[in-house]
Amino acid sequence: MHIPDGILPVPVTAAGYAATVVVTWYSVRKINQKENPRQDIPKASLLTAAFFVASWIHIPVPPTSVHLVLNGLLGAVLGYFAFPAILIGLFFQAVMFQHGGLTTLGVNAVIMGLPAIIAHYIFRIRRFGNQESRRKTGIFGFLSGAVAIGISVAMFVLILLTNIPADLDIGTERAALYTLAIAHLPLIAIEGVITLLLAVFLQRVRPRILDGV
Amino acid sequence: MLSEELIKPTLTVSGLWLSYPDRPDVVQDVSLKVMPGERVGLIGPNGAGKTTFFLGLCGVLKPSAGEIVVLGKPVLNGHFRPEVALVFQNPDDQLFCPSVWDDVAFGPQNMGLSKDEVEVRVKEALSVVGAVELADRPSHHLSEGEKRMVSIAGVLAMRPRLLIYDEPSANLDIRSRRRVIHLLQESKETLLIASHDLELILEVCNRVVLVDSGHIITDGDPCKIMSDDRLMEAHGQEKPHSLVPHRIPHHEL
Amino acid sequence: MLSEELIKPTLTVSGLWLSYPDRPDVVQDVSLKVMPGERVGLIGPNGAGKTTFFLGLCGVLKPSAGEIVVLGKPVLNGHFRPEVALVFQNPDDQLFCPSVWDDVAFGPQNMGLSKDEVEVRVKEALSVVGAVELADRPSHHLSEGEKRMVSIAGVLAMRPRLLIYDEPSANLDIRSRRRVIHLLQESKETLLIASHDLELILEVCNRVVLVDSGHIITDGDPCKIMSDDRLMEAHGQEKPHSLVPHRIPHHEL
Amino acid sequence: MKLGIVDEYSDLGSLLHRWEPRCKLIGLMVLIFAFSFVRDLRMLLAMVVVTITIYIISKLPVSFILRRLRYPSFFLLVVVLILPFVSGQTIVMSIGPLDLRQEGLIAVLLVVTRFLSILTIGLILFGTAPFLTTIKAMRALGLPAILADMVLLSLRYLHEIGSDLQKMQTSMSLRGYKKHCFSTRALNVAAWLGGSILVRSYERSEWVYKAMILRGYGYAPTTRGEFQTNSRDVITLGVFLLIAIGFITGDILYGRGVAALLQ
Ligand SMILES: Nc1ncnc2c1ncn2[C@@H]1O[C@H](COP(=O)(O)OP(=O)(O)OP(=O)(O)O)[C@@H](O)[C@H]1O
Ligand SMILES: Nc1ncnc2c1ncn2[C@@H]1O[C@H](COP(=O)(O)OP(=O)(O)OP(=O)(O)O)[C@@H](O)[C@H]1O
Ligand SMILES: [Mg+2]
Ligand SMILES: [Mg+2]
Repeated sequence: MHIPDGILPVPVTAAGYAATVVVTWYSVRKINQKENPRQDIPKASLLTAAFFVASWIHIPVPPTSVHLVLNGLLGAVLGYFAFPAILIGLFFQAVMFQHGGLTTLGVNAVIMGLPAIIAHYIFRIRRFGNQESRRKTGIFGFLSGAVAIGISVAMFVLILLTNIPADLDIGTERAALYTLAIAHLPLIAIEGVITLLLAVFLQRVRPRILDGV
Repeated sequence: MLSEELIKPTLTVSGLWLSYPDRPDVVQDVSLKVMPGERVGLIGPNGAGKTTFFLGLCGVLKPSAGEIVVLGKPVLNGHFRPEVALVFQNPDDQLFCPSVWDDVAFGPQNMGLSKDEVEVRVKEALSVVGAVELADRPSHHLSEGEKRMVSIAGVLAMRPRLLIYDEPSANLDIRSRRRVIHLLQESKETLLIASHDLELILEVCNRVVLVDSGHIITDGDPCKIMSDDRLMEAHGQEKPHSLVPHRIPHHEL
Repeated sequence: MLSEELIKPTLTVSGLWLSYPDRPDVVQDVSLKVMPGERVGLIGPNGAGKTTFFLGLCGVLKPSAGEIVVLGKPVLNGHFRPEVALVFQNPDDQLFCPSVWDDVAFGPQNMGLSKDEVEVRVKEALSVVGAVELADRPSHHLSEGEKRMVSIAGVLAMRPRLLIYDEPSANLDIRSRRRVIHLLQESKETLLIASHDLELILEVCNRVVLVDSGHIITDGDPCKIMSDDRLMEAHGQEKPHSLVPHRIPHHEL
Repeated sequence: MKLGIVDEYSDLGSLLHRWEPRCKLIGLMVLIFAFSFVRDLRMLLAMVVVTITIYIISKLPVSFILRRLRYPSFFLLVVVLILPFVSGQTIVMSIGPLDLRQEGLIAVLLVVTRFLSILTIGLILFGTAPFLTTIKAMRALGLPAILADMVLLSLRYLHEIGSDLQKMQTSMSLRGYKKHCFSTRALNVAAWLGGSILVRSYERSEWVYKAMILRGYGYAPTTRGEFQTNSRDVITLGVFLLIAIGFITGDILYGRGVAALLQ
């Protein structure tokens, strides 16, 4: 779900970079405001790498298999580090696997990163009210996973279709939009369920990770 | 004479070559025959190819040449053979379930056993390694020694006939190491053990294979091979302390 | 008499208590004095608190009570003291830079040394551990033994006066272990070494401290402590093989 | 799952290899963006010529780029197969129920050529210096220290964590786990596996942090003058900037034609 080089016009990629710079700058500023900003860097870096690696896990969905995206959980766990983490992950993807692209790095970071930040806030809701139960972790885990990937898919499809360097007639465009959106529904469901299961697993095994960085 | 012909080898390896995509010929033309009940120790320096050889035996790595036969049936690349089991050097690589019970049940469940049968096997395996009371704990919370025991239980639960251990005493304290040695001494399966802990090999194995740079250098009686100073030193080994004065009549020297 | 009063201890620990948030009193009321040039071995079962003690000594863990003084200055939590250095059990945790040169240079650079001085120190440290030719390699491509050597170099480059080793021979093959032992025997710094490898302690240390459950059980001559069967077994240790017949006149028994 | 290493040919010593990394980063990134600006077919041709010329100068072997085209070419295939049939009005040819359209064909040509050229320049950028050096150049150009540290640390542990995952998957398949069937168990196992990776990395990060502060992490300013530019570096940069400006102005001058065609 990364937009490659060569498709998007310069204004869009430039806007993507601008948005990325602003959000990254804001994240870095927030991190620097912490009492000891360096303390969380190793944690955030290794979790960045771990999320990157975890996205290599494939889930069989006959006839093919899907790989995990996990930007919802990443946002939930990494907080202000989430956007830089996604930016770094996408940079590695582009440079090492030629997946995504260098000009579209900004756009892709927005597509994956903004939903991660939203997921962070969704996941924090579980803390309100009485105590933190496994069920609540599960529910908000599912929500943050599904919502994050849902928004990412929507942004991806919209940006791609409105910027293809050729005009499509409205009918084709709408049909393509619906087809792509529906094709992604199972992915959204699976991401939600996996995020739920992962959140419950982490709560049982190492709850500190869920407390955020 | 008769019995020897009747008993089939547990493992027959002939002319095995193994490579990694970016590193050819890590194991070169290895042939080995292991009879039922034998306990074979594999010794050799870092990078000799012991772990690679084991991965080949289990069918994880595809041989570039050669054949592996376990209990009369050839091992095919990518095919799961519950009668061959490998205990990894790092127990963390084997433990990923939320509880010890799940971890030990993982193998039997994949074999398609019934729920009751799985339960029987898990209990049995945990009691063999003395970890019954850990069943409900998350594997990630265990001490190093407990992790080792649980990872062994996870493999025993599949009731393998050929058990392969990669560095069973790595990272253990002296008490846990002693427990592993007892377990190995008591086990009835055919064993293949790679270790840099030569004292462990000496206590457990009745045969030793010395490997270096992917070749079998020698194969035979543990005491005899390990007390051959020249041979051991040439391949980065040291005569184990217990061999120096105990078994060799040093009083006459 | 005079000299003993003049020489200040390298390390003085008095009444040290250490805890983790979720596990109180892992180290309980430990006091220890180490004189310059001493080589102290710390032995004890898994979970005895050796690593925790070391982390406390370096100022990584905040003591709940007690004081640590290194070279006359108290160790404060969170303050950088290049004269105290810790070599971690797992070299992968310590080699956090992408290349060997960067890793060894990391400490000296943070000490604010000039570029030339950093270069001198890196070269020197790498040559002490015999790893000069590795300088340009990425850290993750090293063998286990090379990783250990480079992680030691990273610490030596800060020219520490008190060097603390946690399990220096863990996961090494026999050849690399021998190399580490030589390095330790030759080093001029004051040493603190925790290890389950009692033969290594015996070869390197001139003093042994036995710990269990966060307490110091005994402290003294390595041969004497390690050959005390009752004491050793009570704390999960075993008399090292080399002690059994070599150093104790077993011929008379 | 082998990590794609891009800097395997970083020691060939071509003009581009010797170019000071900061200048190279600026020069090639500007060129990449100029490429993505191109809409005119004549400029497209110039772009191909420039790309090939730079690739030849870089001395990188052809196999280097061919190996890396396998993965992204799946996307290219989709574009090539769909766009000509759905986009535009001018029908060039009819194949059964499908109409091949001129605008779609031009769009495909545009997308594919830009894609390949940008990919190639990107590979040259990251393939002609050790990856580490390129990251250091980014830091010298103002990448925030937090980000630079994160890139270096996650890069370092990507390999370790990747091999953790690989070993865990091997141990699973040795205990008979087949990942070909979809079930709740498959979801559970995937979550456990992912969770274990996260837990192991988290625990390792605590050790790494301790190791870092013990060697003075954060005690000294880290940016030092590592790179030195000479006049040749600056001249090369100037040449690349001129080429980039050339593409942009060229496209603005000529590009109307195609833009009108696409309206
Ligand atoms: N996945 C891999 N890809 C490429 N080369 C590998 C891989 N795994 C191991 N090697 C190389 O193969 C050789 C044999 O490695 P192997 O792990 O089998 O040795 P070993 O005898 O088990 O060593 P040790 O005692 O350290 O466990 C080594 O040179 C190693 O670098
Ligand atoms: N980060 C931590 N949080 C909570 N408890 C911990 C932590 N690290 C260690 N412990 C606990 O503290 C105790 C002492 O651990 P420590 O690692 O110091 O022992 P050790 O003597 O070094 O053991 P080993 O020989 O296995 O290295 C153990 O019971 C361990 O479970
Ligand atoms: Mg091995
Ligand atoms: Mg320890």
